Amino acid sequence: MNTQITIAGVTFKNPVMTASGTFGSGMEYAEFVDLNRLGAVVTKGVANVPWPGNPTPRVAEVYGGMLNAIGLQNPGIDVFLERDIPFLKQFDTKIIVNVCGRTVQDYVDVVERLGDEPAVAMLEINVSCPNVKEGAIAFGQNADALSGITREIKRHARQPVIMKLSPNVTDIAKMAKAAEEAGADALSLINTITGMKIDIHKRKFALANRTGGLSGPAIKPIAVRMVYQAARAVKIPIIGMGGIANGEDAVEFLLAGASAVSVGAMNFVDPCTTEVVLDGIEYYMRRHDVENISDLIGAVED
Amino acid sequence: MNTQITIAGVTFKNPVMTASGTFGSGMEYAEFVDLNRLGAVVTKGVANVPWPGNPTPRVAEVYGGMLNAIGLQNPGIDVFLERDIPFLKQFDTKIIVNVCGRTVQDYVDVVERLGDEPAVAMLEINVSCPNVKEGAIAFGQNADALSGITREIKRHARQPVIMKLSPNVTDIAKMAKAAEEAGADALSLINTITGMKIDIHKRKFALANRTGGLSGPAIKPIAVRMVYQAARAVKIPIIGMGGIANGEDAVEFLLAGASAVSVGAMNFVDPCTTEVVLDGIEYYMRRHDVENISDLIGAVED
Amino acid sequence: MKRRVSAEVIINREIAPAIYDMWIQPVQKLPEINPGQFIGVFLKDKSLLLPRPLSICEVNADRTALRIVYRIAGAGTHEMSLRRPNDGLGYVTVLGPLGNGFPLEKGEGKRTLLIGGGIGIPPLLELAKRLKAEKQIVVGYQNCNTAGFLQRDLAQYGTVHVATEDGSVGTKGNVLDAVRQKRIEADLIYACGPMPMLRAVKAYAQEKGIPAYISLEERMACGVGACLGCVVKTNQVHHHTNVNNARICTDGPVFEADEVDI
Amino acid sequence: MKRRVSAEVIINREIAPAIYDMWIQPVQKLPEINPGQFIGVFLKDKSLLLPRPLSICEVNADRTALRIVYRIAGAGTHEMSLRRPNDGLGYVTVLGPLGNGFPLEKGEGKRTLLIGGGIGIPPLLELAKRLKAEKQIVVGYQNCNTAGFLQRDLAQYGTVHVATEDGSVGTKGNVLDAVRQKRIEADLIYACGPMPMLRAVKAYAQEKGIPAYISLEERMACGVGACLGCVVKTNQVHHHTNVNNARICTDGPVFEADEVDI
Repeated sequence: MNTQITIAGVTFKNPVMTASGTFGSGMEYAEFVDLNRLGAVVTKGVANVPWPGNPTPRVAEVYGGMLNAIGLQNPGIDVFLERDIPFLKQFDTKIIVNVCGRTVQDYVDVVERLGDEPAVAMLEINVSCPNVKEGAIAFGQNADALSGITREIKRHARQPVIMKLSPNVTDIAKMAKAAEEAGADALSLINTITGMKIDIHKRKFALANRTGGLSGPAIKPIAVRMVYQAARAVKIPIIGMGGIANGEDAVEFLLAGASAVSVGAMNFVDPCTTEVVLDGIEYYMRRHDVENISDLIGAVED
Repeated sequence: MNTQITIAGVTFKNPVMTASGTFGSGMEYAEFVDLNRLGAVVTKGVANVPWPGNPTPRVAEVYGGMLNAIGLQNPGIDVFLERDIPFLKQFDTKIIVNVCGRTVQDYVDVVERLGDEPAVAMLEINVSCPNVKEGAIAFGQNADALSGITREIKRHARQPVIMKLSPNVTDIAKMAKAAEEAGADALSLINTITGMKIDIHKRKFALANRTGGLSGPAIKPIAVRMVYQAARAVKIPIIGMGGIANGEDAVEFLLAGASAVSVGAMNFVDPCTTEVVLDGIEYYMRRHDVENISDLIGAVED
Repeated sequence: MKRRVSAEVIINREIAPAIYDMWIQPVQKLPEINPGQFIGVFLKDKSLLLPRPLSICEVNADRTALRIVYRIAGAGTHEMSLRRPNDGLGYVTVLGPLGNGFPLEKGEGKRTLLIGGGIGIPPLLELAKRLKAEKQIVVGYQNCNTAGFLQRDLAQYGTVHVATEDGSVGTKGNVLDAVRQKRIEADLIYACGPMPMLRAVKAYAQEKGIPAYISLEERMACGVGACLGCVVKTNQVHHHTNVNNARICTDGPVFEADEVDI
Repeated sequence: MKRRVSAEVIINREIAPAIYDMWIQPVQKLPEINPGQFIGVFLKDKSLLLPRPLSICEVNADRTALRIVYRIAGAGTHEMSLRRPNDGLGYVTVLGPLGNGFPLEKGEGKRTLLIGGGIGIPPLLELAKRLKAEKQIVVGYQNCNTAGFLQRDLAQYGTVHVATEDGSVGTKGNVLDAVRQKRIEADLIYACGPMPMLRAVKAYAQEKGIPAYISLEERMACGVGACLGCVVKTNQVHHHTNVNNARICTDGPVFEADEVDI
């Protein structure tokens, strides 16, 4: 049974990854999960300087999922390179670094710093965080802006570039094509969907930021649909995510056209979810006699 | 305690309505719910001629909700006027007719036929059904198209017009403004969000239509956010919907800026949900000493 | 007003691999029930909101309890299989009876043939119990693992013939192979089972020039005829829908085979 | 590897209006637990996915069972309150112990003051049990309805003083009114309770020039320090986050009052 997949020339032992922002840099989950079993660890977004993030409350529970408005709190690229990368290097897994910024130059600065770090296999560019005012999602909701920042980043990146797309758009296929044409090596989707919760007894917003990003099983059908539409629109590989809780969910994304999958909010529900997902994929492959996992990618039919 | 609300000059005894397509024309639910208690019955979408709808399977269950791709099956305006309107007239509730079509002329034909029926209090124009090829959502995902069809319908409508908006857009506020500027008397949102489910064992789409509209509690945070954004962008009243299951959910939509609420998919989970919602709103008003329900509309604070 | 009711689980046991036999006692006495009607069963699992449509297998004499025989087909029926009498999970919420059921009067005094395939067998029990007619009952099973469930129950009300795909029990083949092999003659057929079986039954009835009443299945949402989720193509424009579609949940689940395009 | 574990519910009873006392027995022996640590409790209700962070009230001698005293604050804790030993709902899934807890060594041999407000009282019990020091324990309640829960338990380990907002029991007013009225002198404070109380405790400790260790609450998601959902502003750049933020779930929930900006 072969669970290997290759994205933009990078080979992963299996398609199970972690969704940026839900797994830190792996440290917190290393006591629950054998990181060596994961296809890749996708880190929490890192910026050129430390970001304090949003005021609290930053998270709220909703039906079948959660809202978050962390605001990309991160220690900045210096500490990240000194502490997080050496930690992750100890494990036999691929490292994908999620990059965030407010201006194109912010992104480029981080991308260039990471270019000197051979342990970093790929870069994931976060142009879809709904919780920060400038930058981020502004680039992710307009095809021209997306293609502009993608070109600029590709001009400076030494590693293959994954553009992480926002689901808060009218036409995900159009955004996917824009990123592909601008040179993106791969796409990841979906980021969270902008949502809101109100405490009806206090008559206040549940989040200090008013709105937050919705994640969890509640959004899975939207994510599967968008992965399917994006996969039919572009030739570059797609990393699918959105409410994945087990192997069956992961296989659904693969069948829809994803080459790999990321586990996000469900890490908070069971810290062992990434391994549960991997075990479930392998069980499915055995049960259905699937020799190569690549045979599942985009294999859904009418 | 006053639960009356007024939308575009039409007064409703309370803000509880039924989401189009989830309540037929009330006949099927009349044995479960006292229709006289409802603020309004919003009918299943009706076209100028009968529509057979999509092939089956048309529905699929997903986490905290469901997908549907009925395809606006309806008996056509003739049968609707002969059978459904006379049935609804027996009850002391307002009648809002949902109108669908493939071309602008289709919509206009139905709108004109309904103009001769004084029992119809308002028209709701469905420009956001994700499950029919032509028309419908095409008008709902482009601001110019939305404003065009809104103007044309307003030119022929004798009753106040509610434009039902699609959540499958980048900027709901922009769409809301487009409809308002084109003369819409009110807005209703959200319609369903396009989603997909795949049967991983058969490797087939769960719906014959491949994609379907996601509804149920899973989408509530997205709906509340869009109602909030739309309410801040326009002055016309908004009818909010999306996963409402009880009075607390309804109050959340009112606080976000909705003047009324519709119960949709949850009618399928408990056929008495509309009355449960009304009872819950009244309980909340008693508990929090709310004299006029209008005091709740848009009353959320930081 | 009708509403969902809570029902206590009296019995819930596995009678064949993944096939469960459940008796439930609703908090209020049941209305008149026609064989072939179904109930919607709601689950505690809040990720699974829609009712599970399950055909009524049997009703006790004083209409205080009913029996459903179901197969574990997914997370919902799996949850049902875990219910135990007298514990925190010892009750279910149900809606019904729903749908129309088999037309008993059509078969009264005639030579009737009741055909059931797999998990389509259960509704035949209440039908056989209530039908005043000569009854030949043919039931089909996949193989010896499932073969036999409800067979003894049915034998109280008519002559039972068995067919299994693997020939391990009764006639080798499907239910119609058994009908032909046993040379069963009938004036009318009632059937419930998988779609391929129902298509074969429809063809057989046409060949014999006799009426067949078949119970159909489809993905359902509301179960009361409002959502138009579960429709079947009809040969005539249907009086309610005004198109060539009938609602399986309310216009059915039982249809005369000639009415529907399956 | 650590993981979530299933725990059997041994006792779950209401000890004051909407306040429950639950003893659970995890399938495996508990690791060393520090007073002030908490566990994440997962629910069966699939609409409520995140763990409920609940402070550990007490651990039995052989570390096979632990006690949590919680208030019904929403649907999740309501579900917990329905758990009954020996039925289908008789167990919970938990993760923990989580967080750091109160620094026992700081208070050893000193005159310590333990302050608890409302549902912040429970973690003081294990603290009082394990702390080798002179202990004055001040607990505050809303009114006579809730007044007294855990009071007798605490009395085994120190002198307990009570304050109630309505004066129905003990000192009329808040916990600090009681401290002042009783002229309690201390070298160090441990406190857990609502934010206004903790702010007052911090101010009081500064006024007296003594250290205070306070246990904070915030909306949490992961509970293990990964999501950065539950942070508190810190006066210094925090070593881990590299910004003026500390994670309550892992860097806390107990902080020295002077470290945090509350």
